[in-house]
Amino acid sequence: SSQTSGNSGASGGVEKKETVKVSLFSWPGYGFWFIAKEKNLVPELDLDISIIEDPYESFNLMSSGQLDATSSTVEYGPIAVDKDVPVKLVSYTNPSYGTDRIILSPQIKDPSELKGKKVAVLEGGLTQIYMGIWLEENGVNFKDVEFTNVIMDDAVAAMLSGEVAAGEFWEPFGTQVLEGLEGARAVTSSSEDFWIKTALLGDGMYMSESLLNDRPEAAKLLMKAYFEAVTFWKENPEEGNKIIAEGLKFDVKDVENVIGADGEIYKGGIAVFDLEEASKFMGLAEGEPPLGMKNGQIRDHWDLTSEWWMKFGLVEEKAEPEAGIAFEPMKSLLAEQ
Amino acid sequence: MIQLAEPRVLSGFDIKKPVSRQLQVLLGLSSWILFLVGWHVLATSGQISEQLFPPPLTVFTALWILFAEQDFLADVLQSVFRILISYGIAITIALPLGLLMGTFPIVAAFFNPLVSPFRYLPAPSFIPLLLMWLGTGDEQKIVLLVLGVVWFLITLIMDNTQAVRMELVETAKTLGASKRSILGTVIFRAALPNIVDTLRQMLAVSWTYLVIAEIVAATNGIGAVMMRAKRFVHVDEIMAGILVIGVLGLLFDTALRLLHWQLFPYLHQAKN
Amino acid sequence: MIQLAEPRVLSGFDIKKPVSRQLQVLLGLSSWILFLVGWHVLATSGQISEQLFPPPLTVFTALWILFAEQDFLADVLQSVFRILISYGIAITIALPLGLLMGTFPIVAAFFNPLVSPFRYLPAPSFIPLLLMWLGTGDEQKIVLLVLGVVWFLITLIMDNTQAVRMELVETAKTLGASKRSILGTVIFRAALPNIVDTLRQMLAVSWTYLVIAEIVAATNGIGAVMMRAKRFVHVDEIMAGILVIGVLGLLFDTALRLLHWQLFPYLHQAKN
Amino acid sequence: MASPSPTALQKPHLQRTEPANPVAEKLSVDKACKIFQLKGRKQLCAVDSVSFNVQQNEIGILLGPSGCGKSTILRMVAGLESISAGKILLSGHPIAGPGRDRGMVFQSYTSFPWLTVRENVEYGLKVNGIPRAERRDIANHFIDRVRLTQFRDAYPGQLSGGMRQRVAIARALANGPEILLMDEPFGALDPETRWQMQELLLDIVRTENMTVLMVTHDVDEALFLADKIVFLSSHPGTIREIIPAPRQGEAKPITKESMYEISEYIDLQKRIMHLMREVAHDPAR
Amino acid sequence: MASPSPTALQKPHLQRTEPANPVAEKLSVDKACKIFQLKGRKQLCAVDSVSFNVQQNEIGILLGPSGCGKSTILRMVAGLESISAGKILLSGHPIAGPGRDRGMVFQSYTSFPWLTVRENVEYGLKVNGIPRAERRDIANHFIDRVRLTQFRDAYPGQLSGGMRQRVAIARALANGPEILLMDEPFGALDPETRWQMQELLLDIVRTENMTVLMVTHDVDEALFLADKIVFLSSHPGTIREIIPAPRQGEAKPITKESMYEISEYIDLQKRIMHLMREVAHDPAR
Ligand SMILES: Nc1ncnc2c1ncn2[C@@H]1O[C@H](COP(=O)(O)OP(=O)(O)OP(=O)(O)O)[C@@H](O)[C@H]1O
Ligand SMILES: Nc1ncnc2c1ncn2[C@@H]1O[C@H](COP(=O)(O)OP(=O)(O)OP(=O)(O)O)[C@@H](O)[C@H]1O
Ligand SMILES: [Mg+2]
Ligand SMILES: [Mg+2]
Repeated sequence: SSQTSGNSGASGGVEKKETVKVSLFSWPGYGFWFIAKEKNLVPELDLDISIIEDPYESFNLMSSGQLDATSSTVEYGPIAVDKDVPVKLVSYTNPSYGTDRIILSPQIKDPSELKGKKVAVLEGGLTQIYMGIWLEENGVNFKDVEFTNVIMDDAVAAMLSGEVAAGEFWEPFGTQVLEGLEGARAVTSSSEDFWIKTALLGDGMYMSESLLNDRPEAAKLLMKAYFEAVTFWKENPEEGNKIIAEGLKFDVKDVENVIGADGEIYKGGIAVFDLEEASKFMGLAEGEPPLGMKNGQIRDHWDLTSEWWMKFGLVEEKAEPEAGIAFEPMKSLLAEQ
Repeated sequence: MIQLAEPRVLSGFDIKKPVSRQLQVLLGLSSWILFLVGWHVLATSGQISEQLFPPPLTVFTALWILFAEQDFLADVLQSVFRILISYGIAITIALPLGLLMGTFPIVAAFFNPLVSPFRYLPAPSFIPLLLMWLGTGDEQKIVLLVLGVVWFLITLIMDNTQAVRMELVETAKTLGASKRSILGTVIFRAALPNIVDTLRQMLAVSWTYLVIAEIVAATNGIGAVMMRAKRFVHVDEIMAGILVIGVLGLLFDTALRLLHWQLFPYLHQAKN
Repeated sequence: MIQLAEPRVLSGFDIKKPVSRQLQVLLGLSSWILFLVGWHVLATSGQISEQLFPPPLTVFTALWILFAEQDFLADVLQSVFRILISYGIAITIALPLGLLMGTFPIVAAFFNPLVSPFRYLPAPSFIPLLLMWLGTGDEQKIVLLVLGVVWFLITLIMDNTQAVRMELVETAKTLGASKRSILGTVIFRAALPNIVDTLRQMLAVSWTYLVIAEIVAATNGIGAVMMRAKRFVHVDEIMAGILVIGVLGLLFDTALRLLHWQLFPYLHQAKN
Repeated sequence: MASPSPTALQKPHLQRTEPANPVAEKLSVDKACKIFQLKGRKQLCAVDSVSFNVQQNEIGILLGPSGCGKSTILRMVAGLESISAGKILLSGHPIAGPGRDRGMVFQSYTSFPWLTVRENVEYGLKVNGIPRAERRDIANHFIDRVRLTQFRDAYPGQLSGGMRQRVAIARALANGPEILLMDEPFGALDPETRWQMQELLLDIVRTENMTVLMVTHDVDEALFLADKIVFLSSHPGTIREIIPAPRQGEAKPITKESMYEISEYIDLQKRIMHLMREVAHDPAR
Repeated sequence: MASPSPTALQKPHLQRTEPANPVAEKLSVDKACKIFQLKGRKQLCAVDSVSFNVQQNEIGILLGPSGCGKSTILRMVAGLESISAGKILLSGHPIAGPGRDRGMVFQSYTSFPWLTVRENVEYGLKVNGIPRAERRDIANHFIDRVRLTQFRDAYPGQLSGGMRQRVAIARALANGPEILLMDEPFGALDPETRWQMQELLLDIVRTENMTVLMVTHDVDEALFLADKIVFLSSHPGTIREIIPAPRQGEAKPITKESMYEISEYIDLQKRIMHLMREVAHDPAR
């Protein structure tokens, strides 16, 4: 393996870049990797980006050494610990601020009618917890509905076919369902206070243990690349959105629907954290993160998701956050600043 | 009086020289043993992680646990059920159509330009459409399995029917049989052994589509179990699933071969 | 002197009665027209949402836009490249092995017990394994495509080789040809036309696996485009993709048929 | 496909009614022509104005070089091929499609492999609605006649070539045809079997009072079986000569060896061989 | 598979060297037996202690009922089948596998369909390393001999059955064998073609000084071609009688018709037909 980490700024000659393999599923919130690559924000790294729609596929590839990092929703840490998957969460990257909605099919007038019906969720995904909590809040035990395990692509199809009665969708898929299925309606959104407070709905960055342990310098640089891209985007939102749209082969409009057009926190979409905000959420810097979240809230988040995974039977016993979260890359990145 | 002497020592590598039953069994066994040993050695060499490439014993153990503890049998039966239903539907469509197309060139001239290119439409690419049209339930999976084989079945049954010797038809004509009667008592009967063979061979295609059908939104079935195993990198269980499908495929193949013997004793009798 | 009179009016529905060229074209066209009209009527009837089941014209428009504006050609070429490379690899493995197995029963006795059941292993279920072993690049896709056909190719090429008439081999023997020379100048040459036919037929199987191969972690290729279209419920683009694969399949089929004519003129010449 | 002529269907099995307008000939082929439409609007005149007839209880033989239209003539009589011009009458009635009044035996084995010998012989009776018991009796009779009694329940695949042709003959006869049409029925058999079959056929034809029109390539066979040899030449198929056999009916030799004791047969053999040389148009074949 | 015997390879093409130990017989079959191993440890004695010989320039014919082992004997001589007991000598040398000193013509068409007539005839010469120019000359010679000059560049698929067998004969002869082995070479041809082929063969064999061992079923053919008829009976295959032909060598009739002018042939025909009746063991066939 070619480990030539860290000798950035070397003069003149052609540099040997270190390859890091990153994946994401096609969603604008993860598109910052394309900016980092396009703008060569960390010249020491050669980013090899692939789009893999099923996050579990990515976690598998990370454990088999075919992939180093991935962006995904932020609930996988406890599962990785419990199932012995060598993947760790390294940062919370953004909360959802309206992009995630629960949508009911036209026939369903009241949540209680969902009993015995099929509901589309990704098993072991954030949507399952979202749906579970929402159901409980509306007086329906999650055990009374039938979860159908689909990834987001198939969830749209399943909803349109009229075969499932409800599902959780993020943009632009939520809009597609609402447009494609007359009479369907969104009953809750992640921008509601209830959800923002928990910070449950959000995304994160995961790295494989082999990257973390064997190439710590590359891990740090990779995180740097991501947050540099966020910075670039905040300064050049129009260009940044264009790069993301091209990378994902999305419409720019669809990108703007998720991350906004001005580089600011976008209600109805997500609140993209820069390094400073993320480090506060992770409890590695002083001060409070935005939207009324509290410093170090990642630990509460860990507890909440662990609890629900135990309810769903996906996790047998609760682990400590340190078992599933690697703070080192962010720490060393902060130390460098 | 007769001396038994083979003057030439024949090398085993003689063109078309038949191999004795014993040697055949021996070679077959040794190839399997070599394969399993090679697999084991490679898997336990430490080159590749055992989690990613488990040795055969681990796979067999996983298989055992699946059956013993995880009610895998129910999934297997569910998959078999889907295969049987879908294949039954495919036959119901393909048999009459193929027979008529093979018998009456005018029918073939109408349907063949449509059916023949349909063989090239990749069934898996219908998954998204089927999901949208039929949802995530059994219908979607069964229709996919039907789509995967039915065009091939129609074309092949047509071929089988066309291959019926004209003399048999003409004989029946001169014996005073009507067109309808010839279709049933001669053409169908004459093509049947080859049709059953076709059905046997195409069943293998159905099995390969099973996994694709059960990957999406599957809650049960062999494919679903394999997908679940995949989520948590249980390569041993994935391999166990592959193994089960392979064995089932072979079992069905053997069953249809036996059926062939049963249905067509006249093809398997020695001259006297 | 000779009167041309057909005393019996023959119904079109006569067993094996050949159909004239014109009628054949006419029927073929009308079946397609009926199909397209039926599709259009169903799609525009308002029963099903046009987004979920677009009429043919919408699909053709989507196809046009894909090519004109979204550089679909590059994806198509990428897919064709994957098919050709993988098929080339599959042939490189299957041809020598199949030939040897068909020629020397002792070789078949060794390999067949292994190869024959492998046909039943569903290639799609290898996707997770291949992803883990080979990553998300082209290797994984190409190996999947190879796995999808190679076992069938080996078995079928073996069958083709076994079907070579023993008399041809024996003739060559009595003419003093060596075993190696017989393998090359007689067995291979005699089996070749059927082998090319086998290759043509199995290429269709490769095309059906293409979509599966390109579903996962694909950034380009027809399958990847269809997966993207699925995400945005662009059923018209999915159908356009299916259409393109169908047409490509037919084109390759035709190309291989022409190659057959080119390579084996002696099979296509009339008696004089 | 036309159904059997009404006469054929109405008549009780095996009892021959005399033809509507009694004529001397059982079969009369009158200036029959056959023109095949080939690809590209071309035409091939395979049979050109052929006339001959076969009397009741007679064995007529069509002999001639390959491609002279023997099979085509037979197929026109069987109703399997339309008649382009001229007419063919059976017992005075024109031919309209295949029917059970004309039984046919092909050179290739046409016994249905999925039926036993008995079922094969019963086939024609069954599709014509003869009741089970009656058809069993008739089938048994003809199976006995072709000496396959012990193979009644065997499948054709278990039988030798000669035995299969005997099944085909029994099947054709069981159906009670007015004439038996045979297209090189023994062409695929080896000589010993062939002789036996010829002798068997002669015997059956005599005792069952059958009329036969048979195609053959084999001079010996023609000599031995024929009451009348219709010799054709080719391109297009026309009649070269119609040769009556030296002895007919009961006077014919009943074994092949005894035929060669009779000098007229040896003379006729030479004559036919000369004829065949003459009509063999293509010296490079 | 054994390579051709050294003698066969060394000798210059078409020039026959005399055998190492000069013997009267070109081919001598001495108490040859063939036992086939059947399934389930059973054995079948197909040929039992058969002895006969064929002289230089002689045409020996193996005649007998189906299954009497004719093909098996021929295949043992060709080296395609091992000899279970006894011995077979060609020019005094024992047979060891197939070789170019024995050319073989099968009943089924064995011309390679992917090669033109000329390439077919050159095949044996090519695999034996004869240079291009020489092999072209030799091939042309034999193509002319079998009268296929104008079809040199045609593929076998375009030829009639008779022409294909002529290709097979030319190919066997071009290789310069010491003996030509033929297994019912004309069995699939129609009678006219068959006669022409027989006459052609007789002519070629005479002018090329060829020795022939041929299997046939056809009494006529045997009579016409044979210098010596080896008559076999079956189960197991043993020699029933070895019959010299009435006339041999140059004295033989050269057309089939002329043969029937000679009364000895007609007598012999009757005798062989009687023999065939006798050995036809199975009356139910
Ligand atoms: N269905 C057909 N279409 C076109 N031509 C045909 C057809 N059937 C026969 N012919 C042609 O008609 C001619 C006579 O054929 P037919 O089969 O009657 O000859 P035959 O005397 O039976 O020959 P053989 O002795 O070889 O059986 C031949 O030239 C043949 O090619
Ligand atoms: N490879 C074989 N294995 C077993 N038995 C065989 C084999 N070849 C021939 N026989 C048997 O040996 C006997 C003689 O066969 P052979 O083919 O030599 O007869 P034949 O005289 O050529 O017959 P035909 O005239 O039918 O060609 C037959 O009983 C046959 O079944
Ligand atoms: Mg004919
Ligand atoms: Mg033989």
